[in-house]
Amino acid sequence: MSNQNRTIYGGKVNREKPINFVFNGKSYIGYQGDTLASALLANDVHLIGRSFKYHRARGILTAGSEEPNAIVQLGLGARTEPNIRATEVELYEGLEASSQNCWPSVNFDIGAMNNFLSRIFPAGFYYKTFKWPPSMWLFYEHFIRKAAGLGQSPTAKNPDRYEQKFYYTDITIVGGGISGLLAALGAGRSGCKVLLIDENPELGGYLLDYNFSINEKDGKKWLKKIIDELNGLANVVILKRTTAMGYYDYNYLTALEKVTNHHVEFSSTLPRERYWRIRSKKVILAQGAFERPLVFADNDRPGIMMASAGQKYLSRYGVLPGKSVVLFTNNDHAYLTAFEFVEKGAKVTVVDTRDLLNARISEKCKSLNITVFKSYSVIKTYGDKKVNRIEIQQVDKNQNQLTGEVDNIHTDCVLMSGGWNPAVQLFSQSRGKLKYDLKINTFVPDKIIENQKIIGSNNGQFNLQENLNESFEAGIAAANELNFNSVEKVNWTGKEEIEFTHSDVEPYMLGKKKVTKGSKHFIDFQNDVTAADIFLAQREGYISVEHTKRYTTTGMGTDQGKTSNVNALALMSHIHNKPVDEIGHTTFRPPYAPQTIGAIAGRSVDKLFDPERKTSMHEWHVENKAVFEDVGQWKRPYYFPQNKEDIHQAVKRECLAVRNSLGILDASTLGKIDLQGPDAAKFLNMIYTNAWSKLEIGSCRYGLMCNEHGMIFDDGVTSRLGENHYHMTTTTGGAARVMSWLEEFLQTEWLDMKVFCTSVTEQWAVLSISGPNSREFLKDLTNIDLSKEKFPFMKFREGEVCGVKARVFRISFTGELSYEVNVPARYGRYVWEKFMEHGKKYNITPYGTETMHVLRAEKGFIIVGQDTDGSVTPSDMNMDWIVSKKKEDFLGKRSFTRPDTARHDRKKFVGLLVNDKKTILPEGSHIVEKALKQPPMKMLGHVTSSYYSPTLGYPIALAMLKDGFSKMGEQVVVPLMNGKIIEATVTDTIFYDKEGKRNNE
Amino acid sequence: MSNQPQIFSPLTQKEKIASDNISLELIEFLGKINLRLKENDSQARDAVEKYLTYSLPKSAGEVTGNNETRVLWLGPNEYLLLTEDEKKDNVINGLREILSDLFCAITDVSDYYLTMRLSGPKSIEVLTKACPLNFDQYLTKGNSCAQSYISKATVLIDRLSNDLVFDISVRWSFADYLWDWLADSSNEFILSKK
Amino acid sequence: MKYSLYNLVKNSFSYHENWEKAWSSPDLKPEYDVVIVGGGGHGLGTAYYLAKEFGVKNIAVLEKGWIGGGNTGRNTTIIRSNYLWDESAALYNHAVNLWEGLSSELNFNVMFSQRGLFHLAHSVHDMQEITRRGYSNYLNGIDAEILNQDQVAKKIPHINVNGRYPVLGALLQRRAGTARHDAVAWGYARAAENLGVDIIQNCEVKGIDISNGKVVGLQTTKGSVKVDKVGLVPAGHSSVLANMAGFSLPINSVPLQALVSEPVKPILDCVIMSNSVHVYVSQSDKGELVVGAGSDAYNSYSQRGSFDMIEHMMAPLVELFPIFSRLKMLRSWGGIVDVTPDRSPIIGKTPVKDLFINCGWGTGGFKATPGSAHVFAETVFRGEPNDIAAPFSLERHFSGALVDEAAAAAVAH
Amino acid sequence: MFIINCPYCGERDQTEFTCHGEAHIARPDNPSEISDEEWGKYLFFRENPKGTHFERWTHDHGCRRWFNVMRDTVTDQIIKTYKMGEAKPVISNE
Ligand SMILES: Cc1cc2nc3c(=O)[nH]c(=O)nc-3n(C[C@H](O)[C@H](O)[C@H](O)COP(=O)(O)OP(=O)(O)OC[C@H]3O[C@@H](n4cnc5c(N)ncnc54)[C@H](O)[C@@H]3O)c2cc1C
Ligand SMILES: NC(=O)c1ccc[n+]([C@@H]2O[C@H](COP(=O)([O-])OP(=O)(O)OC[C@H]3O[C@@H](n4cnc5c(N)ncnc54)[C@H](O)[C@@H]3O)[C@@H](O)[C@H]2O)c1
Ligand SMILES: Cc1cc2nc3c(=O)[nH]c(=O)nc-3n(C[C@H](O)[C@H](O)[C@H](O)COP(=O)(O)O)c2cc1C
Ligand SMILES: [Zn+2]
Repeated sequence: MSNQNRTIYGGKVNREKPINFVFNGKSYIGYQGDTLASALLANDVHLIGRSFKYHRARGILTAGSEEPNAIVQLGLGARTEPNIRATEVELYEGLEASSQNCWPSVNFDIGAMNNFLSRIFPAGFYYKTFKWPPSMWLFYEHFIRKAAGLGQSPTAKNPDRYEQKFYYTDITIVGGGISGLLAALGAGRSGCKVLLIDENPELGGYLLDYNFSINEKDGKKWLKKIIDELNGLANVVILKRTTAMGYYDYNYLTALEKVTNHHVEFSSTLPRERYWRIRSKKVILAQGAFERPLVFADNDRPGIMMASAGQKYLSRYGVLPGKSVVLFTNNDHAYLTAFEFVEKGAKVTVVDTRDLLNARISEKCKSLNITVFKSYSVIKTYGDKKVNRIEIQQVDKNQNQLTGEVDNIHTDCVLMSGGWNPAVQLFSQSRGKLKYDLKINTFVPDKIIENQKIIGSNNGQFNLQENLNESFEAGIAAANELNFNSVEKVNWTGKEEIEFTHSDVEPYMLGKKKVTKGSKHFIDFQNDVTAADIFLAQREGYISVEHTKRYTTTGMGTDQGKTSNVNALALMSHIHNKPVDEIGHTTFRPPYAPQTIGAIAGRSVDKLFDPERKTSMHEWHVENKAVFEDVGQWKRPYYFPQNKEDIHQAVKRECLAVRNSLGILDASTLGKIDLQGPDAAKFLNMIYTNAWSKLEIGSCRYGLMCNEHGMIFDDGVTSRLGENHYHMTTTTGGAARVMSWLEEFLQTEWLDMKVFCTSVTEQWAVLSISGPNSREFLKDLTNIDLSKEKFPFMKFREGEVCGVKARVFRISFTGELSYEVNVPARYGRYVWEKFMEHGKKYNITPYGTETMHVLRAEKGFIIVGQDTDGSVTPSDMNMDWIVSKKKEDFLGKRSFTRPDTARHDRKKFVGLLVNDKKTILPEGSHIVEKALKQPPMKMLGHVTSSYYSPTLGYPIALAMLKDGFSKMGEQVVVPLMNGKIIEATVTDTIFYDKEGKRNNE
Repeated sequence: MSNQPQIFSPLTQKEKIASDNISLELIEFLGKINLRLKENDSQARDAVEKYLTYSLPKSAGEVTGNNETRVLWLGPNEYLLLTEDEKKDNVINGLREILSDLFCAITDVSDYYLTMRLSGPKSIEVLTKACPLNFDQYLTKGNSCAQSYISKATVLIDRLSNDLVFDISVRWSFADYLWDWLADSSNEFILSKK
Repeated sequence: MKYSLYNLVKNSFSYHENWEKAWSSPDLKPEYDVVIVGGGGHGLGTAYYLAKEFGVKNIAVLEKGWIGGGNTGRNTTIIRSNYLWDESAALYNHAVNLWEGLSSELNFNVMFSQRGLFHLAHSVHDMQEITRRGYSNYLNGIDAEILNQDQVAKKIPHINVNGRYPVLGALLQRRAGTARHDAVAWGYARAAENLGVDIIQNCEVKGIDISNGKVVGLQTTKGSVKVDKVGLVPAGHSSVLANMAGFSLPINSVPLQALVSEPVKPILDCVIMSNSVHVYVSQSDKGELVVGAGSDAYNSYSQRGSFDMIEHMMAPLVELFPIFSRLKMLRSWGGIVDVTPDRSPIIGKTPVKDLFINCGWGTGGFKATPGSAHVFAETVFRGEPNDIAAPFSLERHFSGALVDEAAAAAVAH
Repeated sequence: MFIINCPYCGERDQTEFTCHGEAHIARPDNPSEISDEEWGKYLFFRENPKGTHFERWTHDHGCRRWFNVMRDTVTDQIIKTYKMGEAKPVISNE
């Protein structure tokens, strides 16, 4: 039989549109407008999943986003999603879902053994055991982990798209219940920009499920009119199926919109979800309230649900969750649901913890044949996979005891109502302060932050009439505060048959003995935290709310305690005999509801994860099969393999080409900064360790930068282009840092210094040609006189290269005769191709960063960030020659004389030659004082750079070595992880062309 | 092969997007000159304004100009001057001349940035996917500009007219990324191609 | 009562009604030999070792809120000792050695889970960095394995090694892992109290009394107390306490955030750290992914940071593990971390006699808890740091002898 | 998540900016004459107050200017932003 629990009429599902879906492998039919939960209930499926720890049978507790129990594994394959609340899933054709945390099935779950052993698994049991032997913990842990964890992660890549959006508005209203709607109307009529957010597919909130009247007419019709008007206002944006997730400082809200989650077809262009980042001048919170469960033994069985949920299933979905129903309440308002159930054909019994009952309600109960047990409490329930019987007993309030006979009631559905808790999560995230309200026994907003309002039941106000006035006026007031027009006030008279006025949290019904003696009064349903656990935590000294939370895990489930927190606090208050305000509450943290990680990642996935910065020759490199290296965000050719060369073969070929004829490197990624102004030289004098005053126009000079701590932080060549004009180059990775360093001093320290810095990194494509044939080669392509006399080493010239205006720097990082040709980026590829074409006769060879590294190492040139690591001074690098002794001051200078920095036995930069002339030392391997069989060994330094040198035919290495300068020629040992010990000789750092003849050619 | 130097950029080969809701196209190279003057240096400012024949932007987001040049506010002492590519050198030389004795910086940044044009009714929707600017407050009308970021690229956005036409300048090396990002983000809105 | 499986079963017959308090909350006495300010793992541990190893009798730990409520209770629980410099390696490895016996020693299961930690390398530079560190670890006697891409792919199911920043390799420390953060505070508290230490919660130190350059007393929200020696272990508030004693510190207090996903069945059985893609993640025993990354750059004492920091961990997480895209973030939170210029802690003497400080652990002090507490206890007891603690003096900021773990990871090319 | 009022560009999202720590720490004029201790204090030691803090920010994705911010480190509320070179505002005790 299908839809056996569906009422004959009623509800707002579209009975014309049946929808097929599958739960735990079995097919069912629901209707358009159903949620998965309502459709399951309609089909008499109550057992939805198993709880976290004891694997107890769990059903559907609520009908909204606060659901702790009915969480399922939704979808299949790459689209599967764990821990989805069935109460929120809109049914679509073909939906597949299954129970989680159970094996082999939800009906027969081996893990349910835990329930029988639960006695030895109280809160925090794992702290007390599994300690011995220590080495076994990983073994025990394996099983603990398997038992925990709820649903399953997908194991394939997510095929869906997620979009994001920044949004600015005057007023954001969270919650589209009556309060939010009226606030939106008030603000909307004034003309200001309003954003209204509600998590449901339909606006109206709580009142969609209950009967009420406005001006003595059917309230639902009036509600529809309000919504229609809002829909018609161009300045009001309404987001449905959107949950406000985080509320941060400066009225910053984040929200997650379900865009196609409820669609049958997956869309390739539309996102599944859209993540909103919202800034608003005012925020109005109108999130409503959650109904609070009652605490009694075995209150977790399927078939036991919140009264308001029962109401919703019945009135909105036309589903009658039970035919023989018990309502267990501590307040008047829940009687509405009892009446509704009777009307739809159920037999209802009420168990009310109070002894006095409003006469009107009494009478109506009588007329509807509802038996009411006053001053009674449900004390236990029975039923394997669904509740079938309850025990009730009289409550003696004064004695705080249960008394008298235990009665039994047979039932198939228990509705409970313990009062209402305002949804204060977002309010609290925003730094709003809460206070405990003794009338409704829950936390309500106290101090609000600037530019915020909180209204309706969210503010602890449950009276419809009050809310009609206050909410509309709150909207108007917010708009007024933003200087929008005044709007005329309206008087509506609103009435619910029974209003919610007050309730108690009633821990006495627990009867202390009952709680502790083995029965399970659940506080936190998902995490299986019972009242006994709370008692235990107090007994053991975990008395702070925060300790109780962490020791018992109450409120730490996927629902973050939306249903459980207040009961836990009330119980603690009862145990310590202290007001709840003194007990306090735990911290509410974002997100309000679990929020998809992929949506927060947005489009920053796959290719768009991070920019690939590309030079103007990049495409050429790709076409010519370069292997790339990531240097920061840049893509740089690492080497250019030909045929089937591996990196070593390619690098060898590239190196030799440079040394013997001609190589070309794309050096465009180097940072470039243009400095102009009369104080430029003075500025450089402060920034670099060496002196700049005497650099001639047209000349280049290498410079070293230290931070104020005296450590090398960047290097590069700076050239003087004109009287007050310099061109600085930096390392690729250091470009942004150097620019910011220069600006920092210009903008914060030396405000009077007349220098402007402009980054021109990308303005110039840089083609570095290097090798003995480079002059010959370039000669034909430029109008610049390249003769040795006219254009010597470390000079700069302007002219045309391949018909393009170019800046040519005669500097060298390879030690060969070398020119760095800078052309505007747009011509980079053109000139490069011309070079390749014209260079054929010199066998021009494009080379990558690896070859560059080898060539410079042969010359002993440092690479900042590889040979240095932020803890070495120029002196450590044997670069005293570049540190001015004359300059009074420059950045870093003062630090050189501190005792540790001036120490003589610091690690120093040296060369290493392996004695066997064969082994390439791993970069990062260490020199030790003495090689031992086993670590530990005392280290003296490490290898910073190490290569096979094709030019020399043997390996070379650079290293930092303690007191290295006084160890020239000495033998050192480098033990490898594989047990080998490499012997090497300490040398100076220049391995090739020590006199520097070649680049001076 | 012609001897005329050819120009090329990462955007040269991108397929342009033209649809009812959104368009994305490459803007050919423009002359772009970065001009720096000390904040309160009225002498230098006067000289430039005289040379340009109009006043420099005075506050954030302002764009001034005439038929020949267009000046965008980049900072209290920084402007971006746009010209036709061919006229760029003239302008640079002209500025150098009139500012020769004054403290300033004039830098050719024509290739530092690449520019792409995003337009169409959904252009703000596309931009605000990852640009934190408040478009109710900034770039509300033609001849205004703002710097910010789009996803992971720092950008300069120039609103050319009261219509939804935005020229987005980005550092050359980020252009490929930004184009792909904009194209990918436009996807949602491309219902029919023009 | 001893914690054991036997006692757990035995107590189950009496419905667990007979367990004693793990620690009580005594009144503040007028006078103590040693007061430790700060009831985090480091502070409680210090008190424990002072009592246990140095026989100090009259000790109090003063905690302004609830013990373990500072960074001890809000960190991503990564424990490792594979630091670069010898000084750090010695300190953190001392800690790992103690971690290994801690559950037994404290008779409290702190769930130290040596599930192995992978530092991913995404570039040639990263490879150089992990090799250097790996070698330095190896030679310091700390376990280290340098893996290539294939090995990483094989050892870590579901990892995406071919992303925008491909995983080229990893440094693996098998002895590294995680522990149950809260249990560390509670375990130390319980063990310390068994040795007679007074643990006093909701007791904030508001002033430090100094006479002739020596600390003599403390002003607290529970009254004043006379002291012989004081150890400050107030992570997140180090400067505040130093300022009370009239000196300042080389510290900025900045927000560091973390988050957990919803729990899922076991899917990731090791700890992953990536400095380049910038995220770290492990899966807790409960099943949540515990995720962290960088700190905000501004100072704040509000135990919350900017949400964009959280956003910036999510894309990297999805980049490394595309399968996690559909999982949900359950909760995010922040702590206040005290960051020093060289990212190494400060342990030792202060300008005030008999006032000692242990702070500046920044984003990474949980792993050090037992080691730090142990060496600090000795420092307080002897009045001088021992060999392990000595390099971490305040003085290094004047001499220049930084232990610069931050610089070592710097990237430039 | 602050909204920062850049003294030049106006109110912008925090993510366009970077914080660079405590403001108003002048570099000593005479580094060579001061002691290691004084130099160390300049380099590393900070007030790090719980309460009003003066700090430097840059508008990286905007005008690229450095400026100062006066902010409460407990409430995270920005009290004032002001240009470099302007005097340090006085902390009022309200
Ligand atoms: C999000 C996050 C992630 C982290 N991840 C890791 C990680 O993965 N691995 C790792 O090793 N480390 C990590 N850390 C760092 C680590 O948490 C800390 O370094 C470590 O926990 C510090 O321990 P503690 O005992 O010194 O400090 P805390 O636990 O912070 O204890 C200090 C205590 O001092 C108290 N106090 C302060 N002022 C006073 C006063 N005036 N009077 C009395 N009491 C006072 C505080 O209330 C607090 O309880 C992380 C930190 C954070 C915030
Ligand atoms: N549950 C109750 O609120 C409740 C209880 C008793 C009586 N009443 C009556 O209803 C009236 C109150 O209506 P109301 O407007 O205050 O509350 P409401 O419950 O009708 O509306 C709140 C709406 O906000 C949505 N919401 C909550 N958090 C959200 C988030 N983070 N993101 C997006 N949407 C979110 C909810 O789903 C709901 O639709 C009262 O006047 C009273 O007569 C309500
Ligand atoms: C390792 C670790 C795991 C955590 N797991 C959970 C969890 O499963 N559920 C949860 O709600 N919070 C979890 N938390 C977060 C805590 O609830 C809390 O946010 C954190 O301890 C910071 O405290 P505060 O948010 O109360 O300030 C976890 C925290 C840590 C450090
Ligand atoms: Zn600005």
